[in-house]
Amino acid sequence: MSAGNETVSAGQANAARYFIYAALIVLAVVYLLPLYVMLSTSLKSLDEIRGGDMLALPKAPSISAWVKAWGEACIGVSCVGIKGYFWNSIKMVIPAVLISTLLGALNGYVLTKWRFPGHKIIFGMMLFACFIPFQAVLIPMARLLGLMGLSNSTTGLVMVHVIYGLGFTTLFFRNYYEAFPDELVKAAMIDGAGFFRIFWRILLPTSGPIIVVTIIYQFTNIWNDFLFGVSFAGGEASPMTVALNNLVSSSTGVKEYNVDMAAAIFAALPTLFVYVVAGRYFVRGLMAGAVKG
Amino acid sequence: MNIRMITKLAAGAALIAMTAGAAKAAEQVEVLHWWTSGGEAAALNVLKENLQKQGVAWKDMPVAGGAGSAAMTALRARVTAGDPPTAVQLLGFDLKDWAEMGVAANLDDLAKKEGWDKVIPAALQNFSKYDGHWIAAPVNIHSTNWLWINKAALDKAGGKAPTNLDEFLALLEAFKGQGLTAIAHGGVPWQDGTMWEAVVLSVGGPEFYKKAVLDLDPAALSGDQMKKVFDTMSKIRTYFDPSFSGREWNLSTAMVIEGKAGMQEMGDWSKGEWLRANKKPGSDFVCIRFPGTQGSVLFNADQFMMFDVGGDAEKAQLKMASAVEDPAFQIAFNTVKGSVPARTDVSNEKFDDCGKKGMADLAEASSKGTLMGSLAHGYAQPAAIKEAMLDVITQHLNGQLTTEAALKRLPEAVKAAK
Amino acid sequence: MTTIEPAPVIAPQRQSRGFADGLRDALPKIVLAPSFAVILVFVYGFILWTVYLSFTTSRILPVYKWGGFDAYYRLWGQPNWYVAMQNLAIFGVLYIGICIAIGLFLAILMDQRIRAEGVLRPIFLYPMALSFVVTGTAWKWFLNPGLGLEHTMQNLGWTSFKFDWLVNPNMAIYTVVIAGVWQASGFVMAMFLAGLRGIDGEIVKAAQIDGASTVAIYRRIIIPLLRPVFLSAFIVLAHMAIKSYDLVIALTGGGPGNATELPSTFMYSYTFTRNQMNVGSASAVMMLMGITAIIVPYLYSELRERKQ
Amino acid sequence: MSFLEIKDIRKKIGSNEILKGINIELEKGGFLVLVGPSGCGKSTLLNAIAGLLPPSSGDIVIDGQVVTDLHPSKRDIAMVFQSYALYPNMTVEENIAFALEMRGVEKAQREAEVKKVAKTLQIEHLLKRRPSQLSGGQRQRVAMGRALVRQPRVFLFDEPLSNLDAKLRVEVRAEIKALHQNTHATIVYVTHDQIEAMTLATKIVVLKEGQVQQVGTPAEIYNRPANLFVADFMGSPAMNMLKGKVSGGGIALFGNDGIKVAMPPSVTANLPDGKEVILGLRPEAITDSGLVDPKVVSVAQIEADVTMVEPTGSDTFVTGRIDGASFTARTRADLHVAPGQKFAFSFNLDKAVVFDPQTTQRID
Repeated sequence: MSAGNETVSAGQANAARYFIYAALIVLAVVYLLPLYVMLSTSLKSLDEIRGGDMLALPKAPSISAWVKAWGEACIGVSCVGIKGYFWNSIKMVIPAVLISTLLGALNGYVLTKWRFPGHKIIFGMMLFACFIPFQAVLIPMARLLGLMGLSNSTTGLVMVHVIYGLGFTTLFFRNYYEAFPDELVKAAMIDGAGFFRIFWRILLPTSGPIIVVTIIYQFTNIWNDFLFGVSFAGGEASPMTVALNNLVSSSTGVKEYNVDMAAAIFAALPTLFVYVVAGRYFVRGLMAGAVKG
Repeated sequence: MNIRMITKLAAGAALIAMTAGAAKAAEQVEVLHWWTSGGEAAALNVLKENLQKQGVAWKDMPVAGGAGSAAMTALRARVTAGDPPTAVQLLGFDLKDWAEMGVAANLDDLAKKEGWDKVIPAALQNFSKYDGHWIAAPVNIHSTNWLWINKAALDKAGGKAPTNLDEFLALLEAFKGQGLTAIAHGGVPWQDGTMWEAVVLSVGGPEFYKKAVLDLDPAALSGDQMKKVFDTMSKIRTYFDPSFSGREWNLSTAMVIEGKAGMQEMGDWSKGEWLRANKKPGSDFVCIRFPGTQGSVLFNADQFMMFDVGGDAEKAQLKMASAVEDPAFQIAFNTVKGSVPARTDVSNEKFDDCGKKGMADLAEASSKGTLMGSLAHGYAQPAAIKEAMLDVITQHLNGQLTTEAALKRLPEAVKAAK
Repeated sequence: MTTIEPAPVIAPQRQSRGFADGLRDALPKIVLAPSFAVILVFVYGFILWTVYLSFTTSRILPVYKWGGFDAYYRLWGQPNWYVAMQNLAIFGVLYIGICIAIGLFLAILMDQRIRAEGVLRPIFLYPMALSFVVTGTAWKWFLNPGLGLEHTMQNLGWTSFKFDWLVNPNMAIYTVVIAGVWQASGFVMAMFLAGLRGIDGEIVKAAQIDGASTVAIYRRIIIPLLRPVFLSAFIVLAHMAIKSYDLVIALTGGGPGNATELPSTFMYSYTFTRNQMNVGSASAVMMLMGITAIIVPYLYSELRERKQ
Repeated sequence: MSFLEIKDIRKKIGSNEILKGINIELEKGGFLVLVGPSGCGKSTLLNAIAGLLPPSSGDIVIDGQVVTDLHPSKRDIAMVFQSYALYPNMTVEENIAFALEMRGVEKAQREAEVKKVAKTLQIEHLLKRRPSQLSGGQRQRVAMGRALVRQPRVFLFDEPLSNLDAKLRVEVRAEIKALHQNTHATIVYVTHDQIEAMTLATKIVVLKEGQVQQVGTPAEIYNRPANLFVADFMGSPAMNMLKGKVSGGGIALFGNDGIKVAMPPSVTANLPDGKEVILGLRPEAITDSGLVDPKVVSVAQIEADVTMVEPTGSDTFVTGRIDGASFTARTRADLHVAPGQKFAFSFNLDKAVVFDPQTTQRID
């Protein structure tokens, strides 16, 4: 809804609008500052960074830091930039997001349309899983991954992300399907569709908004994860965040801030892209159920 | 995107993920370390190439951040999983702690063959051996009680390097008079600790350091000498610039290099920054032991602890251990890193003046028994006690604790962490 | 959970009629079972394991030697732990409060038929997309008195401008709040925006006809209607506050001194760098108890409500 | 033999018994309407027939086959839902063809069947649209098409007209009626609207609180309601319920000193004098004298105060009052009467039914 202003005089209304726009623009600038600092720093030379003002525009913008971050910077003993780790992250994030989303959708489907005694307790327990601090599970997780032969592998990492994403994805889909008319499921049953057919043909195709929310949420979390990445997939299989950390927080040596910033922006690009492109659907998807909590 | 396509993608992606893991080469070493920056990584690359010449592949597992704290998390995960890396960069008491868990390899045969017992300082052997058996190959020896002074600023202040605390404080005042940040410092617990231990050594000498820091004598930890240490720290604190908190050490070094600050108390790794800025020891900067600590060395050595990997991997592991102790590598690595070789039988001709001084100091301290482990870097106390002491030191330096409270808190914290 | 189960949408048949029918009836449970089993093991199993570990003498790695309540005595004997708890209280209250206030304010502004909504929305949302591994450095610069805002303002001629919270032990926790709010308030805005868009326009029209001013409409009608969103936002923010780790590490590393230590950083450092795994586990148990105290009543009321 | 038999169906949810032993039979080609107020269990019963909600006990028999334990898809039934339950992600064509597709019908044949049904329902031009692009009436037709295309043994309708506006409701109602007459399909239809029940059914079942109140043809239900509940529920405006006492072959209405009306002997023959009864009289049986059928035997002329006049166009409903008791009369539209006047009403007592106020049952 939108508040109208029929009761307010035109002059007052205009003043209010100016205030709204002014407030929004000021806040937008504040929100953008860190990104601006990263971007402008990545385009500056090291000398300019050391001597100059953080907020000043680059005097002679250069993308050399970007080139270096992508293909030349040293992460450990190999100096091939972060591009390889970028693909590592992609390889990890895509299966992890898709699998956890699909499982969440199925769980939500069962928990709303095929209820059985105790479904609430099960849902409650799955929801509580969202809140476990990840630092507390590292060691036992490592042990189990070792027993399964998945230690230090992308597969293991994917599994970890799927497990700890399940609570959230189940929550999202359950709330969404709660509002989905039961009659449609009944109709499909009478039409002769079984459990999976109803899911594939009726529910999933109408789950667009919540799929978008879930994918954005999962993608962001998994892409940005550092703790699991550093613990369960070291070395060449490292995800982007681990490589970025290796680059920016090396304990000794000259700090190439422009390269660090460029690498950081590379690391942020996919999630930024997802938010900018899908932001509209995000709000819509939240409307469609997730907000109900 | 239709649903079938998503399923196919998911299946495909899962498949890729499956195949992406595993696949170990015949002879390889997997090395967990936090030397990720240019200079260090280049130094390590020498080792990698040496091993490759012997047909041993190098699987790199760098984990930077927090002076190895992220690396320690990764290590725990790997060891818990029953899949430890071949070799791990470790410091001080962490070596003992890990060896205690029964996960260390035994390097005795190699050490005997190559005579490590004779060439590696005894104080260091304490950490490279567990229960009388070699478990680690030391790479280098850093020492932490150094002071790095900008030569131009020093000349302006009279040109004489300080040799005791009073001269040091006078020099601070002089630098302040020049409009400089008198001493560049980064407010991070380990840096605070590095300065603190140098002050302890300076105030009380090696005996006091041993008593207070190594033996944790409660009387020493709260006595008059310790009061002087904390008072001195408070005094030095007044010469910091306002934005010291959380600053990386190399940024502080840069301040000294650029002449914005007068000096820096830091380990010998900071020399690398000077060299990379094309500055010469003696003409552009002065390296001295922290005033009042000449003759003693607080050391911090990087070691590759070898984990019990068993079977074929062991052969590659021994090759690596041997390559680490190769004098040529020791020279190549340490000239870049700023440290001195872990072996005492290495020629010093490739080293610069500061390096030569470091090697001489080390030999002297080693023979006099004043080569002692650095607290801030885990060579004096196990992690729990070290961190507990750093808590007190850093809180005091940041004004959260008064000197009196710090003196009371220090022995308590030590006791609680034991 | 004591109330009656509602009528299931589609309940299993009365009796099983052969394998195929039986399989079909059990299918939903079979589909749910792996997820639930995984949660049982990897969440609840691990919680039990952590609880057990807190009663052992574990230091560098888990050992299973009984240590009684030693770890808890150590934990509650740590000044650091009190600092961490106090900081969490300050951080939690401010972070949740300010995020909700700014999020609601932004959402209300954005809901006034703003022309550039498509541009503004991602600007407010994007911080949520970025990890502090990425933005930490920028924030550190920005807040650093020698490099950031203070420096810039002084360069611009406002020489008396002072903003040294980052390095001031008494104020550093507030810089963590600032960065945290920056990250999460856009997300809260999105939640409120969704809530606002879901409100029946007729209610607002009715209020206008009743002569309510815009402010009154928001204060008396719309904001009360958003109650469920407040609750959701509170839960999301509370769990982020308790889990906040990257934020502190990237910004202050827990310093200056230990001025910005939080339970999450405390737990991590005791478990992984201070080799006191039992104390770390004990702190994890405390955190879990705190989370339980917040979440379980919420879950309970939420799930009960739907029963009608 | 009956085509559809509902045998002693009970349904308990928790401690709450929703259906308390329902027995109904329906012949092939019959149109059964389940009617009753909300919460009477009619939808639960329909769901039980569909197999969507298994009964706690009892059996459902279709064409001699016990289907109680069969999956809904195997009962060969089709259902039209109140909300139509059209799959929002499919076009009209796909919606109608979905059940055939699930049953493995060839694509070509599917298309032919869909065309045929679309033609019958005159929705051929809508086949490529999605449900969200249709009006309420169009959706309703599609929902029926989806049921029709299957040619099932039994059609189930769950309040299919309740989401339509008044005019459309009448139209679609007529279409359903025509459809039934043309196809001779067996239909079970749930509604709370008694007009739908009257117009459509060959057999009406009135339900209340999980129990059958009366089963019968629309005429039986309307003219000879089994009890006060049925009498009150069926018909609009509702049947007038006038308290009275048996008195010498007639009934004294409107209190002790009220008016005594003569009744057909069949009605009061077996009742003792002084017995309290309730006299049920439909509004159309109370009218102005000009409208009384000359063949009627028992007529009473009663003067009453007019309290309200409601013209509907075709008729005018007049509310009269005597001694505190009100009744509604259905009179000619051109009758000139205004509130406050006195008016002489003709009570057609041939149409009267008598109920026992204690048992609420009709007295024959």
